[in-house]
Amino acid sequence: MSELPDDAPVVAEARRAIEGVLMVADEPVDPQLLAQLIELSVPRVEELCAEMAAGYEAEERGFVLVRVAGGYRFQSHPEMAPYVERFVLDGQAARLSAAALETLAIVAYKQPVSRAQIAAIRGVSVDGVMRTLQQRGYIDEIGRDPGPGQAVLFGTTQHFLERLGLDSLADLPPLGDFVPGADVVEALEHGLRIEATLPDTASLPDTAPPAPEGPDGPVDPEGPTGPDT
Amino acid sequence: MSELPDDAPVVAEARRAIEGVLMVADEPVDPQLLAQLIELSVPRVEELCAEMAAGYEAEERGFVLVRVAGGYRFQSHPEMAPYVERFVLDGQAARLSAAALETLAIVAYKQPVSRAQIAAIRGVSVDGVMRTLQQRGYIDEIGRDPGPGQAVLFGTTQHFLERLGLDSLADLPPLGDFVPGADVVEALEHGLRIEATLPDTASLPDTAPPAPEGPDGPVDPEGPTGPDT
Amino acid sequence: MTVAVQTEVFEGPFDLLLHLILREQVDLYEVSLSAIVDAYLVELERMGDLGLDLDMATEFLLIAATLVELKARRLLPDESGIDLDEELALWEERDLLLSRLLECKTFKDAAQVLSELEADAGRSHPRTAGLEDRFADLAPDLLEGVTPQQLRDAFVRATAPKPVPRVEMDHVAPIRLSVADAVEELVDELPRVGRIGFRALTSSLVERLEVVVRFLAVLELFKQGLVDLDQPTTFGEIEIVWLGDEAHDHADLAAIDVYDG
Repeated sequence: MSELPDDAPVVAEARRAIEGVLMVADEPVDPQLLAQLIELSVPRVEELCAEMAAGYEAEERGFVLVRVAGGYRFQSHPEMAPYVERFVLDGQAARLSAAALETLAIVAYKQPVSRAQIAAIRGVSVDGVMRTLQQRGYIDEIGRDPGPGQAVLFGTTQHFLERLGLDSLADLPPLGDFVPGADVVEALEHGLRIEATLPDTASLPDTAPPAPEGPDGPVDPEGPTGPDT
Repeated sequence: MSELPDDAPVVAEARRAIEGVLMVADEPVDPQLLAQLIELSVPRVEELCAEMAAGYEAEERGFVLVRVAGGYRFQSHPEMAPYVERFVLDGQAARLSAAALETLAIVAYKQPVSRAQIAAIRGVSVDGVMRTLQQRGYIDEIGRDPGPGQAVLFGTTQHFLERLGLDSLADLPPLGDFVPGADVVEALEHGLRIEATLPDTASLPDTAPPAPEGPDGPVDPEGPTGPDT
Repeated sequence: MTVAVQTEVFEGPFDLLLHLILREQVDLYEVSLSAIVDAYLVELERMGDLGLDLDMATEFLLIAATLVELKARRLLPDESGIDLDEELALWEERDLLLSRLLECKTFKDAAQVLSELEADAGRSHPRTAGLEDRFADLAPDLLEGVTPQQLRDAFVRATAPKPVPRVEMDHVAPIRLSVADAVEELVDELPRVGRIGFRALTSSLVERLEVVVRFLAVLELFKQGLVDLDQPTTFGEIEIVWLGDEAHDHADLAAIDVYDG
């Protein structure tokens, strides 16, 4: 630890105070608030918390101090899951279905996003899944599209960050990581190949839109080529 | 510590497990239960807990491990009370959560009512919320169900009335028109489906009255996404 | 919840198509149409077992229809008969399908990672014990600013019926045609003709949706054993053969109502 000797008592007291406060908190505590309570700067508080977290880990405690959803909180150590799970059994929320997860991924990366936009990407109606996600607190309405129709726009919640153990949305792995590689694109293109039947095949490359836009490309403005087309 | 060297890994694991479990427990944990979870004898568990408590004290942690109400739990160190008090006064959002307010409302309008009845209405366990409300003096036990099980029945307190500026329960705003129809109540109580009875489902999104009409559920201000996309 | 119709493998039509192309390495032009239709039928059947979601079923069929269309063009290289605009439209359709498949794959992979994050985070449980009793009196009054009216509203909210899971069909609503109707038409028509090609059966239909509904109706009859489907030559026309007797009892078709929201 880097404190000057003079600093030591202050730091020791600050650590204790953080431990004491986090023990009675029932949601992640903003470092700003901690800083205010113990009268240290926010960066200092963050530094202390990081040191404390590392300390608990080194001491092989059964709990961890994590930064999640913008604040700090105590949690059981993941390795203690077998014991803790037997204990908190009823508190366990059911896992999300694959459909719900994919919808959640779209909301997470495209927020704010409307139901219709999500349905266009998923290719199926998402009303039911969206309701499930909202009921379980993963997503919420965060506004309305200023355009005509004023579609409700959805985004992820604080609870979403907590459930995924993320400090902020910036911690989501970049979507670019998931864009299919050239091999996949090629395989798909091959699978959907159209053999030109026009007399002048040379003109085709111009008229056919170039490579697919990829996942960030324009969403089909007409919505899903669904029953309503 | 008195363990034989051979015993050490078991003990270390047991400590971690106790720390993990106590960290997530909302209530004091019975040593019997701990003993069961970590597969050690109760006296051994009590010995370990005592050692751990002494250890935290020696390390000048901001929390303590105490034995109260027949079980063990972590709480903030008494010397950290000034910080915790500040945290409570400045930091904690000084309002009831939506879940707590709904639970309180159910107690107010349905008293005397048991925890199980409230949980059935809310669709989730309400133990934690009920404890908060009771702790705050807004509700209290007012009797026992004469039926089998003798469930504790809850009602609101004088303090609750004072805080809301009411003379008596009779002054609670009448539920009036907002009482769900008999069919809805019955469906809820029996967990049955409510079938849409409106003749023209196509026009539902526009004409459906706000809340609890159809099986579509009340919350869809946008109306179904679909034909209009 | 119907949308949670999750087959273990496929979450929707894009999924199946992705699977067919990527995992099975299928070249849609080298595999017989029947193989693809079979795959879709199997999926539909599985969905049926779990409570059919018309939405998804329709989408499956739409994609199938698009594929059939793509294939049909390929298989009928009658240059004189193909108009330039149609050809270009086909390309556009293909590229749209392609980009949607890519997008679908992207979010599928992203979802996988989110799921892993959640599973990891789920092994750690937060402390939620909250305030100790000794601090209870200290906290500001939690009812500060709460009006009796708000309390009543909270009660109404709490006792409002929770949404009941069910098949969402309203958005398919503006359809003038239902699968049940189409089935009825077919049951009326097929015994008279005995055997007919799908193309002939749908030649009078203008809208794609009508064709899809017709197709769905044919599949329903197939499922009920009232028709046999045959594709005499690879890539050929689908032939529908009536198996039922002349005056089929319509009551037996009650089951189709499932489709009909």
